[in-house]
Amino acid sequence: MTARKATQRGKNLNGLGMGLLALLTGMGALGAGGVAQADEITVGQSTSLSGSIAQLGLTGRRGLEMALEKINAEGGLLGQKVRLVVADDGMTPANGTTNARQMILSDHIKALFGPVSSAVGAAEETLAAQYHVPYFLFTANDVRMTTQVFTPYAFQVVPNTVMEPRAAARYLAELVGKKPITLAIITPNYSFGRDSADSFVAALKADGVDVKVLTQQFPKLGETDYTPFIPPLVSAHADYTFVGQYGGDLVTFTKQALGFGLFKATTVVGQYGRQVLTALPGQVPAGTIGFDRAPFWAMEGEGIKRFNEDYHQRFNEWPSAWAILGYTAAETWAAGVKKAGSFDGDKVAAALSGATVQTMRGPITLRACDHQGNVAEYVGRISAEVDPRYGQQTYTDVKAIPGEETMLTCEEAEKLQPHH
Amino acid sequence: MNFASTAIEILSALTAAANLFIIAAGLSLVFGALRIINLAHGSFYMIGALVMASLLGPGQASHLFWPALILSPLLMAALGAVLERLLFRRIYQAEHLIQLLLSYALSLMLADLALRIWGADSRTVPPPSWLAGALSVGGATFPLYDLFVIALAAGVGLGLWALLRRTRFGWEIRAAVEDPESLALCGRNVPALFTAVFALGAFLAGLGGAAAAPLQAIGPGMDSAILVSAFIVTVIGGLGSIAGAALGAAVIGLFQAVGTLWLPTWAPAFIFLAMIVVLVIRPSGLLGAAAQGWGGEG
Amino acid sequence: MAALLEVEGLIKRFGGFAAVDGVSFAIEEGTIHAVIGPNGAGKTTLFRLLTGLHAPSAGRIRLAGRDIAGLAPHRIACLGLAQSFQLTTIFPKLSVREQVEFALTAQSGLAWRMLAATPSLFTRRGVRAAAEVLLAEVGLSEAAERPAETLSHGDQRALDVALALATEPRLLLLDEPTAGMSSFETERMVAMIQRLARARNLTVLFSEHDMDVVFGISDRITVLHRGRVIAEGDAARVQADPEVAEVYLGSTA
Amino acid sequence: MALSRRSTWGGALVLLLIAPFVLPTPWLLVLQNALVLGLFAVATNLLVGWSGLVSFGQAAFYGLGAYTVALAWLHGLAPFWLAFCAAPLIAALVAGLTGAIALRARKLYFALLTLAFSELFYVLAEQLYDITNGANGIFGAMVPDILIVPRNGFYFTLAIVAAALFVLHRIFHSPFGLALRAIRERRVRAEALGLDVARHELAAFALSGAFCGLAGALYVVHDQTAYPELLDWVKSGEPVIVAVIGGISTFAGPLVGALFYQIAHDALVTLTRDWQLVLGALLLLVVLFRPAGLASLLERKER
Repeated sequence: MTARKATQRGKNLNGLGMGLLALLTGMGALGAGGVAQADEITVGQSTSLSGSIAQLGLTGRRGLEMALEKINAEGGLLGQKVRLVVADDGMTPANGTTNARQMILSDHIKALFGPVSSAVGAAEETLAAQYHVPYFLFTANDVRMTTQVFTPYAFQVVPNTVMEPRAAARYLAELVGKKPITLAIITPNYSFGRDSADSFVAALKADGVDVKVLTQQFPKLGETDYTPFIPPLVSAHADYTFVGQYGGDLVTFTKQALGFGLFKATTVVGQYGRQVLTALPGQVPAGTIGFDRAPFWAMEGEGIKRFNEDYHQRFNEWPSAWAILGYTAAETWAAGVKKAGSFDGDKVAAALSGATVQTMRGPITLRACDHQGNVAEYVGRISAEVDPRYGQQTYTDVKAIPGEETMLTCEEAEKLQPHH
Repeated sequence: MNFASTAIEILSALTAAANLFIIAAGLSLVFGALRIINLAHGSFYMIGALVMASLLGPGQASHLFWPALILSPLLMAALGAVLERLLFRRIYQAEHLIQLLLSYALSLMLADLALRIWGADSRTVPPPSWLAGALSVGGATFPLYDLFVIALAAGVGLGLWALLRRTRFGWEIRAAVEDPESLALCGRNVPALFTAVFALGAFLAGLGGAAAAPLQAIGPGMDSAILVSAFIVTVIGGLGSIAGAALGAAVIGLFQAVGTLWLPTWAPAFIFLAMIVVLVIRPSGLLGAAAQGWGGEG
Repeated sequence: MAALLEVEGLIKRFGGFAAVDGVSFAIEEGTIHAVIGPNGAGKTTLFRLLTGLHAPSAGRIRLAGRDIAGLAPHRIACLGLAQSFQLTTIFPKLSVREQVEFALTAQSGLAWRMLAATPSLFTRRGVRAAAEVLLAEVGLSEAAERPAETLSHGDQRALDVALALATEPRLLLLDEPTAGMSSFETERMVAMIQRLARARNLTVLFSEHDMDVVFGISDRITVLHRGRVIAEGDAARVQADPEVAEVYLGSTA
Repeated sequence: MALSRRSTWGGALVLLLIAPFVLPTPWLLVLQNALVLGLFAVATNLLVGWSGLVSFGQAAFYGLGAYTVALAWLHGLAPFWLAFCAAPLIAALVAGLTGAIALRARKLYFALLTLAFSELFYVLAEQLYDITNGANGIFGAMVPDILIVPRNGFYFTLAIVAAALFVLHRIFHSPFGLALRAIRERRVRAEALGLDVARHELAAFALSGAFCGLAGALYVVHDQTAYPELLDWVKSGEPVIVAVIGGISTFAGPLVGALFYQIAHDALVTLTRDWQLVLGALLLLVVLFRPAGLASLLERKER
């Protein structure tokens, strides 16, 4: 080691030491702040607020906020005001768990509300259970979260990846009767997509439909060019084509499929929710079969109607399914707290397991075996005209398929759950 | 699969290739003349598409399609010129790593700014009404707009060829590609030339984005998705070669289509394998001359 | 005395153009041998062929009887041929000592030692002492700890020669060792080459533009023109050669 | 001088050792993550900064390390500790094989080849659905309970990172490290002096791969997940960026860059949605005005 070099490196390293010291002090100071006030408790939401699915996270957050505001306006929960802390997971599991840890350990959240992506959700669910924090899933809906990675702290108040395609299948089965049909399938290449397709086919068969799958395509999630996938679907000339894409992917797919005449060759079955129908104003061919987890315009009941008006007044747009589901997720947790008479995670989870809670959309039962809520899925046929009130197409002949009819049996679910 | 749908498959592969060519040509041109790998190229593409959507407005006024298709790339050219003057100009002499990171930093900032301005929603742009229809080929249909994109790419290719071979500007670009010093020696205004080339590159990226707008949902993430594809195309064809960009785009387009048909799951892997094989066998791409500096010894 | 280096019918073509076109010559051990010729005569290409940076299109190169044509540069270096380059090619950011020590060990396998600290290992193995000696020989002892990029041009060339010497070559190639030097630096460099050649019983092959240097120190001179040898011999003979006179008068008079 | 050097490292180590008693848990986890990134960055800099081989594919080996641990758990192939030890070895092996191909090209084309390999591995991780769970990634109790406790996880990470950095530091100052720096500065001359440059470069590539793989295995300790994005080019860019921010010409530069980057990131994302804008601006300022990195800034201040 030469003298000069040593001096240089020494200085560098001094820099490193000094920098570290400054960082540690800074972090200590930052960590000391942000402590919750005495008469207030916090709940957390880690979700996707940026990137291609941000719209789902953002509107879900609005629903959650509106529910908590209502609770606070009515005097809070057990005499305490509820504050929501939110963080962006950028759609990666790592960010999700980092966020969740931060919220649990520094914000001392009493409940965690789940993300858009199922991969993030599964990672967070494991973590929430480690810290005994109740975890509510209302957008990510992978059935694995109530089966393979089930924990007693997790509750799913959204139709899961088995229920949703089964509902669509039930609708289709009633439409075709016992006639044999042919089917083409395109779904994104990850567990959500593959599960949806499998469940859809299995449910059709279970309902006595003689179904023959002609072709199956698995583009990657977030694909921007579906054109290589569409001609095989067109030339298959299947009676029905099940599309597992959602959000922006479904918009892109639909635009490209329209150009290639797919909608003329087959009847498409897909998740045509509010976001997709507004991005494609009046462009989805009438008669296409759409399904939606919570279409505001189709849901019955005073509570939901009032919510729609409030939401519209406040944001000058109609609520997405995610907003409605976010609202009910918060209501579910609040009902659990009231029933338990405590914010304690173990007590709230125990109180909610097997309970029936009242929400604005009516009662939801969270059955004890897997904590899946018996929420309905809405299926219908896309209308010919844009509804002038809502600025989008709606469904005709819409049916709410009750959760009880589409859920896995407790036996099936428990067989998949981990055994401790 | 019957003949008609094979034809459709090939045509749609050509559409994808055509759009990729427009973008990759810009990337390649900038590399050829300026020796800069511009990682912000995808940002010009995305913003070009977003500007297109904004110009047509929420009412999706398709009669504004043609003016917007010209205006949007011009705005990108202006943005490119400004960025070249302010930033890129300072680092032509720097290490290549520094040049790469400058453009990467820029792409991060542009992505964030775009998110701020346009939000995270998906948007769509309708094609002009007379291109909205479809062509019938033996029972299968093919969108007319896709044919327009193929024609546009052919036009861009011819235009670039004419520009490079038949004009003084083109002669100077080629001189810059071959020997930048000699250009300065014979009294040309090299800085102005570089600004012009960079602006032209941004124009092509913007044009690619504007032309692709009616084909897909427009929103965040478009930039990095196209960047990787454009890169592969450029590298396979040979960095700095316009004809190479065309060849690379055709190769990738066909690879994607054939791969999707035969082994759909592995189509994305094929493309990277193709890139590795080409680089190992012909290190400077199919039609590329060995790049000075970047490829040579130092 | 036997020839240390024998070149026979060496040809290097680039496309259709032959930069080196059938060159043959031999260098006796312990002599100082110059290659001269006008610009474009093929000197640089010849040197690149000898050091393995180019593979010859045809012909043979024998170093101490062993054919080295087409071998990788580091293999040729290991066989005892070292080069100092026309454009100074030192390691600018390394200190003078570091690079001499590196050069001393580059072919020894010591460069594979990953966990030993350089200074102590080199002290133990005598590398450090060898570096001191070498630096003293080229007059750089004072500058040992400086990054090489801070040296004067003359010192950088001296360092370049030191790097070449560190590999203990049997044949040292110097590509225009005095190019760009002041007359004072040139004198110093010439003196150093002569001293080193004598002290180490070194064989030197060099190319040079400065005719005073060439005729001053060369035992033997080979004249290249357009890739061919047009004359060879000692200084007196080459100076008397009419073809050489024509080539040089035509280009430099 | 040697004493001052040692005392600075020692001081930094002491600060890190007391961190679990000073820092609230969330920040402890941030620091743990920063250490992992630091190791990843120094290991990448073994190529970029020491040897002048700009690789945009080191995430391939980082992700491979993470997947080794996660897959061993998912398929019950090996206990955690064995998988953890195997991760750097497997990464080194694969790095050796890909390096043998990538190193045939130089400079930009080398960078592009490494990038292509990284993307190829990314696609494989995403498409080998039955083995890797595809885009969902792997999550679950793949790490022993004892390491889940934040303080234990932190100390484990600190111990491994410190040991790895010690070894890397030895390598940096070894004849091998000197040879790599000589290669970076003038490859042709190093070869003319008789150095077998190609084999040294390959060794450097495998070595870098091993330490990247180790960092990837440590990432799993931190987050208990492995997913395809760990292997893609954006992830590959991260260690290069933090190394440049910190300074690639020194040993400690990438480490400083990583600590700065990770901590700034985690502090800023809670304050602003525009983290990308801030990072972009920072990177822009560094490349324009401080291409030698932030470490050089600290150094200058002290003069």
